[in-house]
Amino acid sequence: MLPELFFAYFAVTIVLFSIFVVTARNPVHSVLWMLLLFFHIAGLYLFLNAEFIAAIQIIIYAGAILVLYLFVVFLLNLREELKIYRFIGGWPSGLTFGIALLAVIILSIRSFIAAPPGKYSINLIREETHTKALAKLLYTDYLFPFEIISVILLVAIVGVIVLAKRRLKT
Amino acid sequence: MNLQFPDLTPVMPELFMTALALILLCTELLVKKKGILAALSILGVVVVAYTLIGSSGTTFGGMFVSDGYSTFFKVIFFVNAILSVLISIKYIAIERVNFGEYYSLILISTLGMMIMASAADLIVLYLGLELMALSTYVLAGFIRYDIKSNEAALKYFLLGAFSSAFLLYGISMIYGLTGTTDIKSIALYISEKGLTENPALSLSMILFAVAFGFKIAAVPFHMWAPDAYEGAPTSITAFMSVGPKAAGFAVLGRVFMIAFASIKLEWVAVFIPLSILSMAVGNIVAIAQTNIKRMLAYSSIAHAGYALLGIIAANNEGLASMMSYLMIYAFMNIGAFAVVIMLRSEDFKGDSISDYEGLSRAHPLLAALMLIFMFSLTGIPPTAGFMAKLYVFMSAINAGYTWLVVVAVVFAVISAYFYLRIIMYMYMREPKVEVSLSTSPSLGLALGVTTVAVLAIGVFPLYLVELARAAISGF
Amino acid sequence: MKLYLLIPFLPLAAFVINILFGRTLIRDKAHWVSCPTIIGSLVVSVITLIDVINGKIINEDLYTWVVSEKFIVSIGFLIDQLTAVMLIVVTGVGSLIFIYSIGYMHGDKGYYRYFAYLSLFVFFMLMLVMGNNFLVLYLGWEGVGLCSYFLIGFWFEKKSASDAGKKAFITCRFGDFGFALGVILIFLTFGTLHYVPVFDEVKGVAGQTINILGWEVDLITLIALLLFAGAVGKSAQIPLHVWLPDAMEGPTPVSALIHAATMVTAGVFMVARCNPIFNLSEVAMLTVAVIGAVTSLFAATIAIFQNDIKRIIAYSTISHLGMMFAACGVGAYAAGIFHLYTHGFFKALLFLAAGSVIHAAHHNDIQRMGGLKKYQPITYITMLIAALSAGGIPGLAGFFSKDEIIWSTFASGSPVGTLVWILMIAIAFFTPFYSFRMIFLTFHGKFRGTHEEEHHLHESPPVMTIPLMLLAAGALGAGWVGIPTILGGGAHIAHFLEPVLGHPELHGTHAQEFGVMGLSTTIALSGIVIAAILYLIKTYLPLRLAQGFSGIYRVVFNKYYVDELYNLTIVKPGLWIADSFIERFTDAKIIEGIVNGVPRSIGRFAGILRKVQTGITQHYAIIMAAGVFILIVLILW
Amino acid sequence: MVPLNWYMLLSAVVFTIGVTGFLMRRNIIIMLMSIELMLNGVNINLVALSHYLQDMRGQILTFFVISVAAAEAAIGLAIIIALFRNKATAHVDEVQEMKG
Amino acid sequence: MNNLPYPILSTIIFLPVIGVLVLLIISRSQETLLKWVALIFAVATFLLSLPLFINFDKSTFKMQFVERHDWIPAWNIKYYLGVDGISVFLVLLTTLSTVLCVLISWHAIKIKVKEFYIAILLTCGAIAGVFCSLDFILFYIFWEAMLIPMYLIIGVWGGPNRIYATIKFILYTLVGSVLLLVGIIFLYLYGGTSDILELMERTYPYTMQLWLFWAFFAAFAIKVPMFPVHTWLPDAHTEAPTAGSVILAAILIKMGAYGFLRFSLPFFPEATKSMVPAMLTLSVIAIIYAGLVCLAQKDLKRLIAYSSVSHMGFITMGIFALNSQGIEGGILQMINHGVVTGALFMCVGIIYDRTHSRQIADHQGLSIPMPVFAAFAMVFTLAAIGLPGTNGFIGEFLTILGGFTANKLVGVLAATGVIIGAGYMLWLYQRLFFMRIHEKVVGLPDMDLREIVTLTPLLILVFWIGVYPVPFLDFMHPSVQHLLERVNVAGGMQEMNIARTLMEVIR
Repeated sequence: MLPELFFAYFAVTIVLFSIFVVTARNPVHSVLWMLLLFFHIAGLYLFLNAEFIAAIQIIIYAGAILVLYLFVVFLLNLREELKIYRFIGGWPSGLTFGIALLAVIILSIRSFIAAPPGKYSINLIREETHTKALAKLLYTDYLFPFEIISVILLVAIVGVIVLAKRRLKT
Repeated sequence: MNLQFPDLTPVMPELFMTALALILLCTELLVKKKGILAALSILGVVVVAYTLIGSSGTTFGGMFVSDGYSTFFKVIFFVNAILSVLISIKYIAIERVNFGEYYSLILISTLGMMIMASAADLIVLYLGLELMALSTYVLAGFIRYDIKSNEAALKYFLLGAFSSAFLLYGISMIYGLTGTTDIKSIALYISEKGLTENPALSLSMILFAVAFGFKIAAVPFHMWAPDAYEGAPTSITAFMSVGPKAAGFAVLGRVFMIAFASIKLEWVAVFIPLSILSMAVGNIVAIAQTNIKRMLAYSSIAHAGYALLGIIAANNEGLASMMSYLMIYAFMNIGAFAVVIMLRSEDFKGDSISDYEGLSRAHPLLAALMLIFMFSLTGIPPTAGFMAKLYVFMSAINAGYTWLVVVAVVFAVISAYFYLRIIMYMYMREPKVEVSLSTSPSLGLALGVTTVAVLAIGVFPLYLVELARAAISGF
Repeated sequence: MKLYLLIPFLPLAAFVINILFGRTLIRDKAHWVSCPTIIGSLVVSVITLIDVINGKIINEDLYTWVVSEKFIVSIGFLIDQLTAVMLIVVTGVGSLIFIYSIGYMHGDKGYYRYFAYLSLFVFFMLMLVMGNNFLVLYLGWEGVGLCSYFLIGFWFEKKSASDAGKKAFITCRFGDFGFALGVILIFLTFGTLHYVPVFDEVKGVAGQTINILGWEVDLITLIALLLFAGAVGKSAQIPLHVWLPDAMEGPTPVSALIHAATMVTAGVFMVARCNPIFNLSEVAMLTVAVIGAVTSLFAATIAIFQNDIKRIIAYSTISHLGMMFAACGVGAYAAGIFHLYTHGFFKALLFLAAGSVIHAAHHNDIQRMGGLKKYQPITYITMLIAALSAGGIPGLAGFFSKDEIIWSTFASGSPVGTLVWILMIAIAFFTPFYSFRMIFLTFHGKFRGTHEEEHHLHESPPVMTIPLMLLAAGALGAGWVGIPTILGGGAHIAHFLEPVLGHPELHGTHAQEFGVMGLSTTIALSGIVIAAILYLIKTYLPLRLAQGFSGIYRVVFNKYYVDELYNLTIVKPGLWIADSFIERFTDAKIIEGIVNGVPRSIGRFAGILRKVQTGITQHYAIIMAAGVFILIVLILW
Repeated sequence: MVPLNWYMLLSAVVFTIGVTGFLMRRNIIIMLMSIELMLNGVNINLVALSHYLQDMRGQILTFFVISVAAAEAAIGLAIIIALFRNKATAHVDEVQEMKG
Repeated sequence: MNNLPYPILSTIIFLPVIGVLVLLIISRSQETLLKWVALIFAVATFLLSLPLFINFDKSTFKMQFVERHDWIPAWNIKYYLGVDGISVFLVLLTTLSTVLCVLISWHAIKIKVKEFYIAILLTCGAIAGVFCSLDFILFYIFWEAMLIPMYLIIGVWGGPNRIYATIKFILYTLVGSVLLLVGIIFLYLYGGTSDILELMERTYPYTMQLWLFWAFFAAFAIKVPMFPVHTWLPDAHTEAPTAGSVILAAILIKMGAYGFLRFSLPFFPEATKSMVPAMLTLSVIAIIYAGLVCLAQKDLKRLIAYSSVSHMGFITMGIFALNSQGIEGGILQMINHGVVTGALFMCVGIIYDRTHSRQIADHQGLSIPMPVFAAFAMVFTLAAIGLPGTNGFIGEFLTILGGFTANKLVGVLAATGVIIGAGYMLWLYQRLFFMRIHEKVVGLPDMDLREIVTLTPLLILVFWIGVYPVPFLDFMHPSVQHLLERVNVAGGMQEMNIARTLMEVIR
């Protein structure tokens, strides 16, 4: 019963925070709701025996990405923001399709059949520790994607420099 | 614990490409003349292309596969990269964004495409796609003082991220269903466990279709394309109207033909409306355009619809026709963009259709080339565009979709209206403004290559056809 | 040596030479090319005639013209008795008219052109009569029509002339339409178009029917009627007679040759030529007889009130052609051909004489003439002979042929024959009446034109008067070859033509024959007398009569309003349909409406569709999401 | 034990909230955050599946997704800044130079 | 097989293309040189094509002067050329027209001279290709490739409303040809080859025949053009430069009729038979309808364009009469129409060069200043109304004969077209050449030597075919017989099949 209760707590808060994120008038508030949301998601990951993921969820998402957002939000003109309407024209149709999408997704995952369990049982992971198990995989089987990620990050660096550089050279 | 060093032969081109991009990033700091960077990148791509030879095989535990299929697409990507670089050199100088990163980003984006084409695992696929997409976002916004370029990048980025989220959701779904992300294993699992009726599988398939449909700019996931194409630097428009589209088709072919092989009927039913809508919207809305880049964007949407016919045929011949189509499209489309770029000079935008009025009077050769490209895009022989269409129509009819081909040809007629309008402006109107061309040897080279290719493939398509068939034979 | 080939090809050569070099080299010496050639043709024709009299019938193919599977047609010639007679008429009358033209057309700027056309006409006319199959006949048929078109519109700068030419051609085309269909039907029935096999087999198909639009129609009747349609057009019978009076816009020698002596008689010739076909169909014969007789009377009545000298003769021609058809219609083909032959002389003479008058007076209106006999004695006498001959005064050529016809109709014994006979008798009155009205108004009394006009009056040069005199001789004596047996003659021509045309069954006694002859002569004489009373003695009467019967007068004077009727029912509606309905409505509105409307609506649709692209990213995303939703719904449900 | 479906439901809800947010909000930054929400929805799904399938792949993918999300966020924000320099707005419906 | 020392058909097709390459390297300022080079290549092509006429074996229906090479082996598509009695004259007509088009444009074209001659040569080469191709895909490539230069010819050098006309022309024809493409691909996939002769030997299911018949019909009917898809032609003709009109009239629209003969009939005999009533009806409507429209025209070229529609009605009627006379008449009429209407357009061009007006009302009494020209025009006018002795008669008579044999009403109605034809043509001639001289035409120079040289070959053909058509008809007999056998035999088999199925049903 306890796990269910835990889950219920997390689920409810996650959904609520998500809604707050997308509805908050003030972007700063949105970011802050987001922060809370990420913590809760990280909690959920812990609950699912994914300590490492939970950790990077907090470190990268909450620590890095959200801070970046916050910076940018402050960069922009907030006072103006608070005066105007937060939704675009025609938002009801957006809402409709969002809900409709939710409905069809739920309807189609009702009959979801999960694949049979693999070798990484909870015990195995506990034995090896989660981080190590993940790291081993990353550096062996998933070496190639891991390398790609490095290039992606490089692109991000180069791209940000190109786009956000202040002075024009020529 | 098994720490065997992976076999790097199949992945050699990608490695070289990465190295090339990095070298370019470094040399940018050293050399003043940006032309050298361009030359270097072209040479580098040629070298990379050379490493393609003998690179076949599977590696990284089956995550990466280099086969005929991927090789063919990589050739398209290289063609795309080289031609894009060729048409860029003068152009980015005119636009005053002559930075070395430009070439590196093109190469990295090409790298992303190559990874996509070779991806045998959904994770690799996703990462390749993101690699390609992120660099293209940056490239689209490369003229950062230009609001249009910003806007193009913004829209492309927002919608691109939106669509890749759908892709991820699809991947997660199929992962849950099959417990694997390996494309071949997915196929095996689905057919073994009889998952074909499961709606979750269909959902996942649709989400894939959405994400790939976005990359190939198929209606209704095309909405980004006109704005992004119009706003992006013209050379990048050329680049991204071919490269990401081809890459999208590459993964489309691989994922759907292999992973979703057992629910062919369903995904064909998805792509038929996409194809029809793409042809319809692309061709019809293009009529109403006044900006040539935007017109070509809609044309690109329509061409995605035609190439989709090859996918809809859902057999090897169909894939081969789709591949030939993309190869030909690469030539003719970049050729057309090369002409567009030539009209751009320091103080003249040259991207409005009315700028082409009377072009044949002052610049007969350029007009003649544009004429060839326009007829090729329409699909009138003896240009390559006809052979491209012929091949996809043939495969579609062979697969029993005659009615669909009838629809396609009707839209081809509609397309003639706006392509020929360009020719009409060039040849049948009197010039209103003095157009001075910004010629350069590289641009000339690009035009020469594309023209020769368009005509040669139009008259002798056999090599391309045989190549495509050979490429697909081991699929 | 096929000598007879020279007959048509000499004139053709003249045409080619004149048309190629006429403008630059020959100019006003064109007659030196044309006249010798036609005289040459005449000579050869005479030789041929002698051969034919001696029993040498020619039926030869020159070369194969058209081949398509079973449809094999040659250019070939058939020269038999009928052809021989026609050859003499064509080349004989033709020669005289050619010579006459030298004087008449002297100084015209289209002199070479005139002779070229005339030669071409003779060529086609000869092809028409000499052909041994229907297609060659058709070739000549259309060819003479063409030359008629050229020559009517010779003075093309005059709108009325070019209009008349066009009218002639197109009106004839209506007839040719039927003729062509007839020819096609003949081919489909007999598998050939050559006369001999067709006429040999024609009995075999008697009684066969053919399904036309669900009606079973007698095949032979249909063929005969279709062929006759062509004859109606070419020979200006009701209802296609309207072109001939207008054709008088052409030079007068042309009217003499084409619209009197030769071309217009082609219809009669054709009917006579096809007598084996016509004989087998009572309906067709009846039609021919009735149309001929009615036309004859109809035209004669119109002729009475005309004031244009050439139009009078033109209506007279129509009337005489009608008589010929009436003769054919009762089976008396020989009589018809005989009349054709004599008519060729006297009618050509009438025209040429009229031409001589016009040459002097420079206009056609007899009301503005009068008293010309003292200026133009030769013309007067020759024309008088012609009129007497036409009027059927005993002893002259016209009398014998006309009498032959009247007798044949009377003696045919059928109700139709009797009806036709009654009409013929009426015509026997009208013909001399209008002829002499014309002569009296022209030559007698006082000159009614201006003084200056009077000053110009003179007799024509010898080059014109000599042909007149020669023709007058013909009008006098040409008929003597056909003096009927009861008058002690041999009826040579009828016997001569019998192998081709057969012999009509006549039921009548000699007494009856004399009676009929006497009746018609009396009536003819009375016609002359009444004309003399009205136009010589009591010259105020005609005007009073016209006022008294103004209704009838107006109708007849206006040629029964046939032209107006056609204009109103065919030409105007045709043009209206073409212009207002088809061109402006069907083509421009319906078809073009669709053709332009579809692209336009696509364009409009494009304009609407592009509005979907609002430029707002969320809207794009909404459409994407909608797409996802719809796809899922589509696939899963 | 919490059933897998619950997680999937939660994931679907978070994902679609992200979608809805993306579809409705004018502010570009919040749109970006909506995308992050979508990715997080997917991540929940992946981690849960990974747990239930006893397979590490899901978590590895999650790891990559987070990395990519970081890169994406960086580039996205850079684009916003570039845009902001040319046109001082963060509202997507004011960025419509091109349409039609 | 080809027993000439050179591949004659390839030469005919590609010598103009070589000419184009030569033209490309000549500077555009040397206009005279450009013209002469174009003329030399056109004449050379024509002369080299003459052996087709001389060396043709008239005793066989088989393809002659055959050239066959692999082209796209992957698709089993060959470069396969050959002519038979149906196509040989069309090829010759094409090469002749090329020469005449170059000549007639000598002074008329003043802008973009180089491009013009390039376009002319390309068009003619491509059209020759259409008539020679024995491979479906090759055929289609030529069929479409011709559009590119033609689009320019009308659009660049045409009259004031040329853009509308040229776009209409190309879209109209494209609509038809894309359906043809679908049909071709379908046939190709069904038969596994694109070899026309090989495909011709097969029999196809009836339903398939029907579908394909209509697909092919779309392309051919528009090209012909048959009612009611004829409206592009008047516009295209009216706006095109003289040479363009000549190409359109003389050869381009023959492609449609040729397509019917070469493909629709032998490939889909049963469908053809069942569609004969419809086809004949459309043909007759075209004859009368277009004839009537001619009566309402005020524009010279437009009138002749509509007369073209009317005449093409005779051709399609002949073809779908499905008998020897009809088809041979149709083929002959194709040549005749090419000669006559081509010549008439040249005549219009000669007038237009002098007065720069196409309005009928602007010209009157032309025969006074231009007597020689009037004579030439007269001959062509007469040929157009089918006067015996001219070529028009033979063709029209044979087609009407064929039509009448097939269906009496059709024959009768078609024959009325002859009356209407005489009406509008003579009226036109009257309005142009007769009556009081219009001030605009006073003192116009008569035809010069070049113009006479241009028209004389056509004049000769008018009389040659009119007086002695047998040499021409002889070319066609075996091929037409073979074609008819194919149509009829196949029809028999169809009946047998129906009978068999009926038997099975009963059983």
